Amino acid sequence: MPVAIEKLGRDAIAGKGWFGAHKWLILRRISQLSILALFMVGPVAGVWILKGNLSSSLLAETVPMTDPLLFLQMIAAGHLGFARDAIIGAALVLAFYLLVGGRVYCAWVCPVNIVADAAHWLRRRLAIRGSARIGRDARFWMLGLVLVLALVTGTLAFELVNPVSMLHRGLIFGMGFAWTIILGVFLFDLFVMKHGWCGHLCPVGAFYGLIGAASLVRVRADNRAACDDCMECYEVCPEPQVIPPALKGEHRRGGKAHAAILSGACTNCARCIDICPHDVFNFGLRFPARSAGRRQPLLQGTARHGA
Amino acid sequence: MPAGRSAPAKSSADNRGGKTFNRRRLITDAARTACGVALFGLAVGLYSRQSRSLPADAIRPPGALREKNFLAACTRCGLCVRDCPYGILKLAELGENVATGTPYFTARKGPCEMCTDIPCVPPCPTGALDHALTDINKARMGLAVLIDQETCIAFKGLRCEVCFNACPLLGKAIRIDYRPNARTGKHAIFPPVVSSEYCTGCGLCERVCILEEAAIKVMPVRLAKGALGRHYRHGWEQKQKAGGALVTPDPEHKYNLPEGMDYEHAGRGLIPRETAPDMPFPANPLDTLSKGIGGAR
Amino acid sequence: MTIAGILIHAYPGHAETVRAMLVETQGVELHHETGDGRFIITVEDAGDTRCDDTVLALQRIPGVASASLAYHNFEPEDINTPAGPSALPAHLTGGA
Amino acid sequence: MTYSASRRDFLKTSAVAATASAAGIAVPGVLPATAQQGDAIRWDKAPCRFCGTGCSVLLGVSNGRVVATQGDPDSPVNRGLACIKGYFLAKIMYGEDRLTKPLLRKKNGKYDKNGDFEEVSWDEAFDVMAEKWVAARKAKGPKGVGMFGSGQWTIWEGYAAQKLLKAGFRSNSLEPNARHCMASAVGAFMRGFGIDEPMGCYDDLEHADVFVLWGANMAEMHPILWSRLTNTRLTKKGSEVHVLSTFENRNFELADNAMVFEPQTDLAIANYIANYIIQNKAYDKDFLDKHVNFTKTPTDIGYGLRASDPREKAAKNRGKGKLSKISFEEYAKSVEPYTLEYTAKLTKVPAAQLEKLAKVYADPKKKVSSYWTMGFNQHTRGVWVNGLVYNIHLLMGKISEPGNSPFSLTGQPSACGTAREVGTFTHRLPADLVVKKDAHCKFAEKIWKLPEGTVPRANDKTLGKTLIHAVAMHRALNDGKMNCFWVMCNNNMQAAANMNDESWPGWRNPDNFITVSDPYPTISAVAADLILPTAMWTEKEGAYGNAERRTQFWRQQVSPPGESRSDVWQIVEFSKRIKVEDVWPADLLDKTPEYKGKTLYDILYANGQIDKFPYEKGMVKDDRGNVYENQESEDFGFYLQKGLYEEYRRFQYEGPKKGHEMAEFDVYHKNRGLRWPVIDGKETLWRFREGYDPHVAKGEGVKFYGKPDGRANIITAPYEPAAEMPDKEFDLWLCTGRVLEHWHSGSMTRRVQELHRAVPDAVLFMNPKDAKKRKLRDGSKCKVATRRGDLVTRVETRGRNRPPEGLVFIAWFDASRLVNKLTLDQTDPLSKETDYKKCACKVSKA
Repeated sequence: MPVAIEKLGRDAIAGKGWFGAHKWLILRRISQLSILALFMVGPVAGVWILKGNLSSSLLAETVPMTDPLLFLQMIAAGHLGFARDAIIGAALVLAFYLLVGGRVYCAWVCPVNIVADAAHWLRRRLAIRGSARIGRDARFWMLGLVLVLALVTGTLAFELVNPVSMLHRGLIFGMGFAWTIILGVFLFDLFVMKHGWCGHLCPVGAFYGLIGAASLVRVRADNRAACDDCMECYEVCPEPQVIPPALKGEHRRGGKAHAAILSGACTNCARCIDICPHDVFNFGLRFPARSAGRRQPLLQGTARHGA
Repeated sequence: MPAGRSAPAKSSADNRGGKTFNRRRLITDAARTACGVALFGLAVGLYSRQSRSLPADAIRPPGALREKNFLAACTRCGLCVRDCPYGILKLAELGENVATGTPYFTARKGPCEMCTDIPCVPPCPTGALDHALTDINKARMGLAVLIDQETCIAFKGLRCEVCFNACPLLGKAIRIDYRPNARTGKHAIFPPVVSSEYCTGCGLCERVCILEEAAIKVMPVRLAKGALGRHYRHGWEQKQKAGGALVTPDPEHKYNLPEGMDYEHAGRGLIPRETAPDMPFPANPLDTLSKGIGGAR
Repeated sequence: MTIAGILIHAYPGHAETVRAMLVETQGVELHHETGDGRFIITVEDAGDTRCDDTVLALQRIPGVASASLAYHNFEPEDINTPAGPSALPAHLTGGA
Repeated sequence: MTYSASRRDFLKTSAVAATASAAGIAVPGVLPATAQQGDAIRWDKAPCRFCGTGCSVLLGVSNGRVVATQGDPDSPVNRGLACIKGYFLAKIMYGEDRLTKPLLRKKNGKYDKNGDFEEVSWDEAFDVMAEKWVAARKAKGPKGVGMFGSGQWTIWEGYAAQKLLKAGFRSNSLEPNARHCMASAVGAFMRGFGIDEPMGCYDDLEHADVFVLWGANMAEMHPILWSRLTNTRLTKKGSEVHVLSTFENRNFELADNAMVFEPQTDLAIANYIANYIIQNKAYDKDFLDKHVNFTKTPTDIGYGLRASDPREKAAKNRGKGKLSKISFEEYAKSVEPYTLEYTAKLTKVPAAQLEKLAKVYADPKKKVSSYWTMGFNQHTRGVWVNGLVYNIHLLMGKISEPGNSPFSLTGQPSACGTAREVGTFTHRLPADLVVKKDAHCKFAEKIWKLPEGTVPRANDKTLGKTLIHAVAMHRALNDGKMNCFWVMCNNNMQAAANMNDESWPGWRNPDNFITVSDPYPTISAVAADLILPTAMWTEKEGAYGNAERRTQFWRQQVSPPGESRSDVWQIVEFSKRIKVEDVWPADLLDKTPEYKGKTLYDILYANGQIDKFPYEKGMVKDDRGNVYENQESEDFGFYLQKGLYEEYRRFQYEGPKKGHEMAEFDVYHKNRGLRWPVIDGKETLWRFREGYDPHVAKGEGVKFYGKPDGRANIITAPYEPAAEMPDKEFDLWLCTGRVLEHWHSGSMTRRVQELHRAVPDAVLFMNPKDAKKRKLRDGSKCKVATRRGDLVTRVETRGRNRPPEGLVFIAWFDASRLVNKLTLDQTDPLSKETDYKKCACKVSKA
């Protein structure tokens, strides 16, 4: 029986106050919107901090950045003679997400996440049940498909329909009919499948998930001793399957008390940190704690970080 | 793994017991996902084939690779759009029949102003706009063709030449092919003629064409250009290019000619020598004297 | 606005009376008269009498042998729209 | 004429025609009108509104609006062709911002110099203006008021204005903008031949073997003539084109011998050619002995600047032009210094090319036609340099015969027809008469039925010096000596040189009242105090005279929008508000007591001669049954245009100067123009030549009857440097001019969307090396500055004009880049024509 909608988060708010219970959510939204704003302030006000869009961009006219997945698709499509900027750009972005956490892209940067969250929020509001039965691994199939498509067609075929780059580019350069695809994702997430796009289909998420598996900054359940099984973290987490190994670590893996969520699927969205009234979760590094039980709040109030 | 609904304790028991059941479920799930994804892939693949055919009036920025390679290289980032000082580039939006997100311009509304420092090529991160292009006059975005010679008023003898005057490679990419105007008998015709050797396809001519519908349009080179068979060359062009006859010309020719005729081998052929205007009197005075006064009465 | 072009044949000798009648019939305008008693007139709507009624009335003028209709034009009343589809460019066919 | 009326008429005529054809009856005068059943467009002829070429076009009118034009296939000038401006003639009258009501600067209901424009009635406009004009005439004398007319006026507009000023206000302050365009040419014609306007015609384009362009950009400025020249070059064996210019332009494409020379050194080139002819004894001895006098003109005559300018003080013979006779030997000695080496070094033109040019002139067998326009006329030695080319043609006797023709091309459509022939200059009266000569003034007073002494003499006993030329007018306004100025059919604020120091302060001087008559809100209108909405081109009946003495008439095709009225209507209507007592002294009035209490209208226009021809609605017809309007004649009750023209014509037949005769009024409506002198219906193609010119008796061969002794003057004149040459700080020559796509200040052509798109703004044509030296490249923003002003524009290094190093060129059509803030108000001291072609400027990154 899922946690009743109105009960969700009440304890956390009671415990930490409304703001305390939504701190990371607010930080994430600020991050997503401010990255978009940085891109928009160029054409609108002529102040060029970030030029281009999420596919490729130029930070302060000097630092190039390129989406590594696109980079791979280009190689698959047979375009090998690319310029210096693309190589540096892809390497930089890769290093960043290896450091900060692969699917941080999904939670802290990607505009479609806002759409998906809104759909999820509405779905929960309207208490829509039922969800199509597709395994979460479908996104890895999609990732494979994207690369195969590039290979077969010799072009970045997926970019023609990729809602992630299309929404961001649409907001900055002009939407055209792209809103239809975004609406499709929204309705898909709302009616057809819970966490449909981000959770099951998005190849970009899958790609960053692969990077995330080895990334440094993780959500840790250091204070898991205080967990009272209220199940609220499961309810809010878009990838609930990642929680048990960390929260219930002692009973598994031969009892090695490993408190960090290591799965790549975790988007470091910190909903669990927000919702947990007992502050079981916190940000930290992926390495096992030197001594169990001691909280190692690291990056407690991390400032928001760029794409 | 069912959506995270069940309590952790219960799930572990369930886990161990249903292993065989789980694996079969796993395979069917994987198979269903695979064919769903494959179907989706097929749709996107077909769509991408269709979108590779760039419409004729959409022109890629200078230095763009061939369309197929361009679509492989362009990350749709819009950096070239940002750096165009005249703001003529635009990223294709879904619904326009150009590959979504890729930069293009249309000659009639916003042609390329042929900046000599080509500001739009260097920022391209992936080389979709070839960084080797440093001289804008070497760009080959397309080829202007004066398609409708019937409507173009210059071909009728009117003094227009607006496209010629607007061409940045004036006199080279567009020349005026002066011809006498047979209809009026005392005017000339000033038709503009495009040379594919120089035309960069910037579209400035198409924008300024004063007709309701432009008579000169920038076409993709593959539509506009024919190709001379490799087995044949135009003799006079080769001679000019080589700076002299490829095969040594004949020594001086001599001809049997009647009186008062000359023959120009390499020129006008037979030329009647300029006879003096028929004077009433022969040059030699004695001839006149000897004739006497004839039969005058 | 309806305009009709009518050819009137008058009986020989009646040309004079027919012309007099024609001239003061409302909506009728005499344009040309031939020697042999033939008249070319145009008939328009005049006040309440419609063009068609006037044409019928003409038949009944004494001395009129025949009144044959040669031209009839009728179009909607709002006459300030320029006539006919104009193939001219839009900005040339602005208001009056 | 409302829509419905024309629609109903059309239907009615269709009805009648259909009935008639049904009955097999022919109804006169109806058939053709209905012939064009589908198209319902009425076609009629008119000369093009723009350049001096004078192409004829057919105008299509439907429902009271010009909807289409076509080149007139039956016109010998253009045979159905047109240039890009002619192609858009149907659109120039329909700019959205057409002025439709008089506008007066007012503040709380009263005229105020710094008030905002408010719509007023014609009555209020003219009342305020009349009061100002009468006051200014009384206070400041003849130079207190002034009118600035145009070479785009119709013939009768010029004539009406001349009568208003010279007879009415007794003031010679009447100047046309042709002062900026053709004054030097007129000066040279009068000094050389004693009679104005070219002796050849356009047929020389077909007869000549060699064409020489002296700084004329014919390819763009006289497009259809260039088309005819090109055809001869392409089809006639041995034909050559020599082009002299201060920068490479469109004519170079066809040039066999293209020469770029240093500005002002054209004087040296012409003298060198004369010298070459004399050294090689190629001159036509017999022609010189019989038909030519040799003269010289005072030198070092200054640059027409203000007297206070050091260059004027340094001039020994400032403004002097009196010719004095010399012998052939003295003439030969005067051109001797201009050897090939000296000329090549001075002009920077390779010697071989100069010699090739000289050879062509010196070859008696080759027929040579020389063409020039503003390059020669807008020149501080314009009269001299015009004369130097006449010298060459006279030396060789290559003049007044098919193919041999020194041809001064005219810029404006009626600089000849109106400004020069009617004489709307300060020093002129119609048919080459001058106010300097008392006999000429007496003759005018006779024709105009005025008491003796009305027309102010140049050096008037009672009024003193009355002559004031265009540049001096702006100076007089600036100094407050002239207080009323009426600008008609031109945009002089944008066209006059040195706007910052002279034009703008002059017009905005608080004691001055400036009236501008224009169809569009131009820069001049912005600077005015009263704007009168004016009818354009075929919104009035008109007549133009083109460069080959061809006078062309047109009928009024459409009615002017709103309350706008034609120039001639405005002049005649304004004259109704001036009582003769306000402008004539009592003693003059006593000589003609019957004029007492009358207005200028009664004396000047309703004088029994101009109102002689009755007018009733519908009388203006063509031979195809189409009826035309005549707004002016309807308003004034008599055929105004015909009256004005026929009175003006009497000057040609009864006046002391022969050679300008024209045909009757109605003749010109029936044909595409006649080239005067027209004696008993026959045109004159080449003047002064027996057989071609009726004024040359049998056996005389050639007679330059403009001069009393029938001999033309060869006038020797040396090279003299320009007024403002480049120096260390202002290191570039600045040359200004026009482009094919735009006319003058662009007030018409920039309102045609396609022409604006073709050439949106005036760019600075510059040599790429000069640009690189100043860290500029094609397309970068730059600032052009002179000692008088500056403006910002874009650099163009790969356009149609390719200047040499050291010279830049910019067109002046762009109202947002007022080029005449840069130019120097230097003039030819003899012709008083401004030199826009050379001053010193600097260019830097903006």
